Amino acid sequence: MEALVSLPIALPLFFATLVIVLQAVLPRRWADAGTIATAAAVTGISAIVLIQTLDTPWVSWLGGWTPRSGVALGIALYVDTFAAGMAVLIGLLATASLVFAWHYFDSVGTLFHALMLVFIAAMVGFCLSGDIFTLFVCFELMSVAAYALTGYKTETSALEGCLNFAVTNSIGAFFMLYGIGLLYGRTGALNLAQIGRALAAEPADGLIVIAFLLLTVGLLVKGALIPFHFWLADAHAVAPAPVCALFSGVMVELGLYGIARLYWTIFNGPFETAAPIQTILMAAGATTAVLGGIMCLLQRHLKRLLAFSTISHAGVFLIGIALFNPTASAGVSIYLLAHGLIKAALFLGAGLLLFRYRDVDELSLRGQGRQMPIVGCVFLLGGLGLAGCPPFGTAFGKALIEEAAHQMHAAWVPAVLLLSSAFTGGAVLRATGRIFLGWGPVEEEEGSAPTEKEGPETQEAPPRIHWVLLAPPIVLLALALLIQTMPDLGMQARTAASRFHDTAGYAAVVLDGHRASSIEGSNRPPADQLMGIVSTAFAMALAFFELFRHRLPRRMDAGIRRGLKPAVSVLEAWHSGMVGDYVVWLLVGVATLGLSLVLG
Amino acid sequence: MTVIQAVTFLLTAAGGTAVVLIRDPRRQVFMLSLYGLLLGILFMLLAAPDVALSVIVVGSATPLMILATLRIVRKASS
Amino acid sequence: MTPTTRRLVCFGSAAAVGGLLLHGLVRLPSFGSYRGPYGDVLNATAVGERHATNIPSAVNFDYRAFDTVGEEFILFVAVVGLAVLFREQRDQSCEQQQERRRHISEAVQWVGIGLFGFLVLLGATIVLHGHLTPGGGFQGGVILAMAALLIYLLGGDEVLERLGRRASIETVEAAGAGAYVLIGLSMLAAGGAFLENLLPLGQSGRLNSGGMIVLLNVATGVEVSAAFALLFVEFLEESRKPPREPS
Amino acid sequence: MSMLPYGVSIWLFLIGLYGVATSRHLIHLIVCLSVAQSSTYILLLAIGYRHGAGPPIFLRAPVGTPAVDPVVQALALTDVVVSAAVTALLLAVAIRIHKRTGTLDPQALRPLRN
Repeated sequence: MEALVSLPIALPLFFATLVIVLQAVLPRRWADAGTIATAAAVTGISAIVLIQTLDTPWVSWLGGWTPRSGVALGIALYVDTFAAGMAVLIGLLATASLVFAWHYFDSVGTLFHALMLVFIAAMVGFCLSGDIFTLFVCFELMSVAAYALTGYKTETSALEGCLNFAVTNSIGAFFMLYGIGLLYGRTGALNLAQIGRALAAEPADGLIVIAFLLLTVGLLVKGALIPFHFWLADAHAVAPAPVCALFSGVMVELGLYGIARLYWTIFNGPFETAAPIQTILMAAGATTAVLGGIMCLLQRHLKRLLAFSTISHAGVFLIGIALFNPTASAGVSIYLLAHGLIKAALFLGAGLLLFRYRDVDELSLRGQGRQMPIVGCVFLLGGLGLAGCPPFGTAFGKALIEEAAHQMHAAWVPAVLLLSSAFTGGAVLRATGRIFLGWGPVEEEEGSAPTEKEGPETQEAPPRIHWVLLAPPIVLLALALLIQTMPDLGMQARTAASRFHDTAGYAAVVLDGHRASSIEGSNRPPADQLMGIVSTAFAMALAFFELFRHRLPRRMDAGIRRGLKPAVSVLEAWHSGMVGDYVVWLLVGVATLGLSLVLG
Repeated sequence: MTVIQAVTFLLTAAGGTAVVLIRDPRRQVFMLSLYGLLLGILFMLLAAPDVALSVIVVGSATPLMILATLRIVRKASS
Repeated sequence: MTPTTRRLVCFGSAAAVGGLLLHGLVRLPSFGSYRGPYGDVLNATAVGERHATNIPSAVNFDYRAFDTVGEEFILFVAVVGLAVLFREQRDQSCEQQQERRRHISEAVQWVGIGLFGFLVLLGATIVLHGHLTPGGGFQGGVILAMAALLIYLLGGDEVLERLGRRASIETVEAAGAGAYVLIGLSMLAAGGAFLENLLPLGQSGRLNSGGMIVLLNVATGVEVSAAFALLFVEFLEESRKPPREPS
Repeated sequence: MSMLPYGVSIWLFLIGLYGVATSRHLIHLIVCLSVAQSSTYILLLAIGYRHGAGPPIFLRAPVGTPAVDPVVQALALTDVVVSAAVTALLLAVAIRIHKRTGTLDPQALRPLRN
């Protein structure tokens, strides 16, 4: 039974080769259907595995190489609730994106299908891997597939986005490999559990700190933390909308998942006192959450706007992870799930605007969306979801993180979460008001800023939007709304988080073949979601303020604008779009993080 | 460490540096294939014939692609 | 950033990063004193248990065969990505072919054919002996691709043309990658784990030993040779196309 | 002296990144990226090396002969393939960028903005 967990990885890979082998004879619709069926199968198998592993995690030794006297010979796949949950999210978003792509692209060959299938398999492999080098290989595979998908439209901006993405992420991967080398040189092991056990005996020295730094940096590049985030906005602005849904909904989050997984399997032992690491990661998270939120508000290109909202949320997730507290991790898991569903729905919504108007510029689309009320609802609900409005799952996840922060006397955390929700939710709500209701001033003076028209992703925009295009975002939003109705959600998440944090238990399950001891999650009542309502109110207020700022007395409006201008132009100049700058910022980020880790 | 190993390590470092510092891609390609060869020798000395063979075959395949690229670019510019 | 600022900031932060890397690396066992255990366990057991004498191959195609799946598909995706990037001009290129039929003297052709034969034999040998001696599917595959390139350069691209050109190379490439996964899946179907080596292992040192390792090496060889052949062809074809396109 | 291999690896890594950051030609940039990547092969193989040991191949040498670590070699092999694949993909991107814009200077490319 355990051996089946390799199927969600092997099946998409096999079908990816099949659609290429049969590309000459296979009608397009068959390729579509086969691809969607494969993605659905990944979702289904992952869901079954998720249910089966709620109580006891599964370990599957690929190649049948079970460990001998504590030495892992082969590669382990390890599935616990979080790993399987991520796999389900990947499957769901992939299925939705592929269904959407069915009618979205007019003329794609089977190349797109092959890329998507490999991308799915790589992401699932990343979640399930219990081996640090396999983690790296899946990271690279997912990245290379993502580069190709980013450049899919082969326009100048798409090519540049692809280049920036590929160069920065490759460098991140080199850092990761350096970290792997350090750990291997010290422990002679690649299996996470074995490394963790070997390191647990000794206190953290320089090597372990640097290995942690390098692995974290590699994953933070994928996780788009400031200042490693530059590639994300460029790539999201240009990649096809269904691809963006996967990038933002789950790929970026996988970087953060990887950090949490590595911390709790390897570094938790040597870092008994996690204080400096915690401070540094939380500071990085808070900076990203706030700056990302501000950048999000400054955008008028919808896909870039959504991209910065993802950056801001990545910061929030990192804060939650770095609280190193089971309740916080439970909160992050639910928040991440809900955010993935909502963000994917919003990107598909942006894709619909692009499909209809060949444009995703908020200002030039003003009022145009009146004929698309359903898409408007998608944006409205998505904005509310990002703002953390109950009963969206985001509210629940946030409440859990806040509860944990309260326990740990980190009173500033709720404030940062509030800002992130308000900024990102407010930005989407503002765009909703402007595009679908025609609110806001007609012609803004900064409207003269050069905008790059997004090229069409489709040949001829048909007048009507097929229901198949509308179904995926609606279903995703419905799921995000319904998460909270799952029975015992809070308890299950807390139990899963406790197991995720149990370093010694992980090693015993993987290396000694012990059955996991049952962990009783506390069955406390659902957390108080009042803050969700507060942040939603803030987001709405912010959206209204942005839309109706021009009704303020002229001097006040101009004063606000003048006051913000220097900061805004610094932020915009920072995102220069030049790959050399991005690499330099990456180095600066590594140096800063590293020096504060080593000296702090 | 044997003297030969030390010398090869230093030569590899110098070769890599030269690849980076030669900013004209047409001349850089030749340095790159030399660098591939140096890596191959180094890996032989590190008792890794498998890796040595790989870097040598890749070290001759990649420059071919780069040369083709340069030809495409040159034709387009002229 | 201006070029000068960039250079300065780059120097500063690179120096810091170098210091950090050194801070970690000095705490490794000193060069030349690898301590194991992973590699030592495999060195001691792989020949006995897998009848393969080239241990890195045994690692790549048996103990850690799953990593090689990832590696195969990275190459696969890169080739598909290349096809995506060059797809718009695929149709135009065919007519352009005829004009550039170079004339190559007979002597050169004979030398070329001799070299071709040598490369094919060499590549095939390296692929098939991957479990015994240095080399394997990847290294041999690249050499086979170079043989294909040689034929192409000798003006024998009619050969490639008759094969249906790219589409068929693409098919071969995908089939190689697919075969790798399929071998793994069939082990799963036979009751083992994914990529478990359930085939008869033969006698150490013989060509037909190592069980699944040989098959995986061949699948890799097929995939890699087709992938690299395709990369060469794509780049060379691209250099024959009209130079500019409207942006 | 025993630090020389690690030093060489760090040097190549940093010089490669320096080249990427300051490059004025995309093809140069891509090659620099592959130099940075080659530093990781050196690191891996240096970590698995053992003085006086032979290659981990036991066709003639009997099992039990001192040999270097085969695992890092397998990892380095994977890494070499990754490098070749990424280089090929990036070269294709560079070709397309040149066809669209007529330049290969990353600093002359129109910045991707809003």
